[in-house]
Amino acid sequence: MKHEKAKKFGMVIDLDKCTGCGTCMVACMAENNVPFREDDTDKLISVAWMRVYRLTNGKPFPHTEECFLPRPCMQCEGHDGHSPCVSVCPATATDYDMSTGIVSQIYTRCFGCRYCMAACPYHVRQFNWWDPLWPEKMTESLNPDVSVRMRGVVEKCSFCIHRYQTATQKANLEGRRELEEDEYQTACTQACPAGAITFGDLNNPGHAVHQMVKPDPNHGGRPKNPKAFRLLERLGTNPKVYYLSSRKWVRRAGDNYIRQEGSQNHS
Amino acid sequence: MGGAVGNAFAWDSYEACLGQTLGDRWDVLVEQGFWENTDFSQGRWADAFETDSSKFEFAGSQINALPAYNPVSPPGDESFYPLVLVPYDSMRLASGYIGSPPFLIKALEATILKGNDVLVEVNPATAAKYGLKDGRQATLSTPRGKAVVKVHVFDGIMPGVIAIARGLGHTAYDKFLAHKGASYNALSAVVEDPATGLDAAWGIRAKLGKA
Amino acid sequence: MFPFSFEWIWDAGHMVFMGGLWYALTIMGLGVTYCIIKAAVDASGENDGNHH
Amino acid sequence: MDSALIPKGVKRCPTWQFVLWIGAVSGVLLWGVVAMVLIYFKGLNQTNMNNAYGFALWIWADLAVIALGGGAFFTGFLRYLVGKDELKNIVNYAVLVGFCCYVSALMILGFDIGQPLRGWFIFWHANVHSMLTEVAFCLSAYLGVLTIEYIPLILENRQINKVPFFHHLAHNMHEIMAVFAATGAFLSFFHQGSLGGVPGVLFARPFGYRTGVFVWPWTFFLFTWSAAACGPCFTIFITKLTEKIVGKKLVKDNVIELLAKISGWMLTGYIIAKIIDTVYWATVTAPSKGFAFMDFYTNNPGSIYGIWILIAEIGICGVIPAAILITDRGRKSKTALWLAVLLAIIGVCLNRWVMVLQVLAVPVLSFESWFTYFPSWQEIATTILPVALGTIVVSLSYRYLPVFPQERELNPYEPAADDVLEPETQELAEAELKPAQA
Repeated sequence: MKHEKAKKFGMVIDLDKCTGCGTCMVACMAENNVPFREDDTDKLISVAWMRVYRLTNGKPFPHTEECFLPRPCMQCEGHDGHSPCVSVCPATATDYDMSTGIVSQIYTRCFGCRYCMAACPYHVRQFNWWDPLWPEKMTESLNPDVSVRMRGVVEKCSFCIHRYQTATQKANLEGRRELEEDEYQTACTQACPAGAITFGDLNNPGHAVHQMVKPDPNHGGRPKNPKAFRLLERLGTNPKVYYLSSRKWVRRAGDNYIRQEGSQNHS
Repeated sequence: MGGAVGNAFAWDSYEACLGQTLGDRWDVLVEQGFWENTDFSQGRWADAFETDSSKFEFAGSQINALPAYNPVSPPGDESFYPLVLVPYDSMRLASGYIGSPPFLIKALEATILKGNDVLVEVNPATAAKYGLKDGRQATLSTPRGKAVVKVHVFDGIMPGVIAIARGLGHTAYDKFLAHKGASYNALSAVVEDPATGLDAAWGIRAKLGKA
Repeated sequence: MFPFSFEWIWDAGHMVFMGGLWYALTIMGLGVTYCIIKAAVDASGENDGNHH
Repeated sequence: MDSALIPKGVKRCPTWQFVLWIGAVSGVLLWGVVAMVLIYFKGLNQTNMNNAYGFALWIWADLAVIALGGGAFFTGFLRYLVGKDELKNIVNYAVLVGFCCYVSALMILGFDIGQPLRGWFIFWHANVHSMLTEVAFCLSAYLGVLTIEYIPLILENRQINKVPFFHHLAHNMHEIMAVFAATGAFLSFFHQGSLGGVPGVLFARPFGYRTGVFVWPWTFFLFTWSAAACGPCFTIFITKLTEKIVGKKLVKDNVIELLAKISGWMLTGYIIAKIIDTVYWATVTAPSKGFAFMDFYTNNPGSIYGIWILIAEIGICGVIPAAILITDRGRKSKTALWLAVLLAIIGVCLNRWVMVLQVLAVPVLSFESWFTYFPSWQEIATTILPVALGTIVVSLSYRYLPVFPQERELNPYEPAADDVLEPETQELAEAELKPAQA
């Protein structure tokens, strides 16, 4: 097994570069056949694998600052693949893939108990409250590589796993075992006009994501880069999505601190 | 470089040219990437313009071509419309006559559109003053018209100002866009700039009350 | 639920959990079966007695 | 009209009155059925749940009825395994109420899944590491046990018991009831516990998460314990309520007092454990995840989740009923006993509410705020539906089955002329009550 090192696909999102334009969301919806509703303004019942949050520093005018925070699935590793959502699924409809680090979701296996949604603190997992529908004619532009999901099941961001499968198959046909960094990229990464999203193998020191955050293998991949942070680091979910920000209040918004910890900043 | 240009050039390459002409400074540039002239001192701003104000002026006092500056106030009676409504562009909305596609409407933030109502940004101080609560419906009225909106209490907007996103309130297009929110255009009016005759004033006086 | 499901692994988790489950189900099944058979036997014995 | 079905020697209300009562309850049932049909055909968009509130009223109702139905396993455990013989006079009713509770729970679980036709996946593709799998398995198996415990009671109906096979079957099942009771206690321990494990294992939900031993969080044991403590209170409550409705005494005071006493001591132990757990969680577990204790109880709209909820759950609905039930005077006073069982029931329901809904209401991401939820009428109707169904089952059982062995003794009754026992059936009537007392 030594010759093929397990991969750990991860993402780095530079919040200093993110403009909140929403292109990542649109690219994701188009790539992954996310359904539409006439009124999709209640974000708690609408399906969107990628969601851009709008954060403010809470200071009064004119010292108010904003920051947009795109949130795909964190693909939590937890401890040894014990991610919050995977272990709770009663029907084995979701799995942590040790060879890629991606949390899968089997739509035809899910029977909609929503325990995984209760387990996920990032609201990544979303339920199909309605039958999936698309605007007229848009059904013709659905992506054939991604299955559509039926009413009553949970779905979530897959790091565009179908792209990985396609790229791997292509490489294998060409007699290669390993993928180049740019052969497998998620739709949101490629679409971001600001170049704020970087995607790659966190286990590969040659990949940009590894160089940007310098994950610490002794602390579950905690970033060594002081500008980098992960959402809710303290919960031990061990996500594979990292954020970069030069602003302290943004980094601090990534986690919860009790008052006594007031002035210190982690990492 | 080749041909006649190459022959006319006195150095072997452009780099050699730079090395020779810049002398010591070139070495510093190669090493540090920049070179700093320590002898340089900035001129005094006061001496920069030889005008009456010692500042940049579009027309000197000698010519006297421009009328005195008079601020143009937004249309509307301040005592009846205590606030000012201004439009802003959202990255996720097409703001012209071309409508946003369903993708954008779905990606739109919940702080801009909720149900069929557009949210207007209101400073917490303003909201407190007029008894407006975050997320609640309110009636926005200007001398030009009325609209039902929802309130988004937001620190980033100046007190006394209401901001509304451009690109909503369409009556055309599909069910994903039509009849959602309100349009700034339908609520605004223009004032003529007395000097140029051009449309002026960014914003219109407005009132925001509980619906 | 059964070893032939592809997600089945012969690990401690499955052995303890499924072991406990099948143990309980077996006891319940055997108990009910015993009661039914015994009741049938008792009832037929009684019927015979009534005949004579 | 239906006098041939009514147990010998007891008095029941006239048929018209009974039909009227069942009719009224059936009206409520029908309302629930309408909502159920809507939910099955239109999907879960008929509820007010959302992606933040994936678990809501139904899961709470599930956890609550199972806790209340805990009276069945614990009374059975005390009666058959510990040997508290007096409890034979209430165990039938405890089993009946428990049966209704578990039918309710499974029914609600049936509504609650997005793809009801795939419900069997939870068994077929079971993930043994999920608390919900354990819940589903133990719940279904235990409903089987309750059915086995309930069947002999049905077989003791005056007419059914005339069939020799059924008569013997009922007798035989009573004979080995201890085996079933033991299996039931085993299953109950695990499913009550795994229901506690459901929020307890959510390590990314700081309000619900608890440390524990091996794979079981502390809530696992607390849930089992509280069900064993409060379940019998519900049995007492329902018994007392039935007595009020039918207007006569059905169970002797010493039986009720014994159950109340055991329940009181269980509740005392539970509340002490719960307080220790809460203190440890508030001072060690939650702060390690970046949450101060009061973060969980402040800044929510309308203070729905204020600190009052903890005071109500542990203090008013925990310490007070425990204190009443462990004292002889408290148990003997009618008002105090009523108050204590009611508070204990509210307390355990509140605990389940908090452990399901507050877990999800608390914002975990620092830039989010509290989530609010109010159930839709469809959710409320489908939650009341099994209650109505349970009421009908209990009413029918009370009318036609010898549920209360002490009823005849407590209510001597001279049968009317047309109801005079024939000598032949008199014998059988005697026999039919024997198994229940065995």
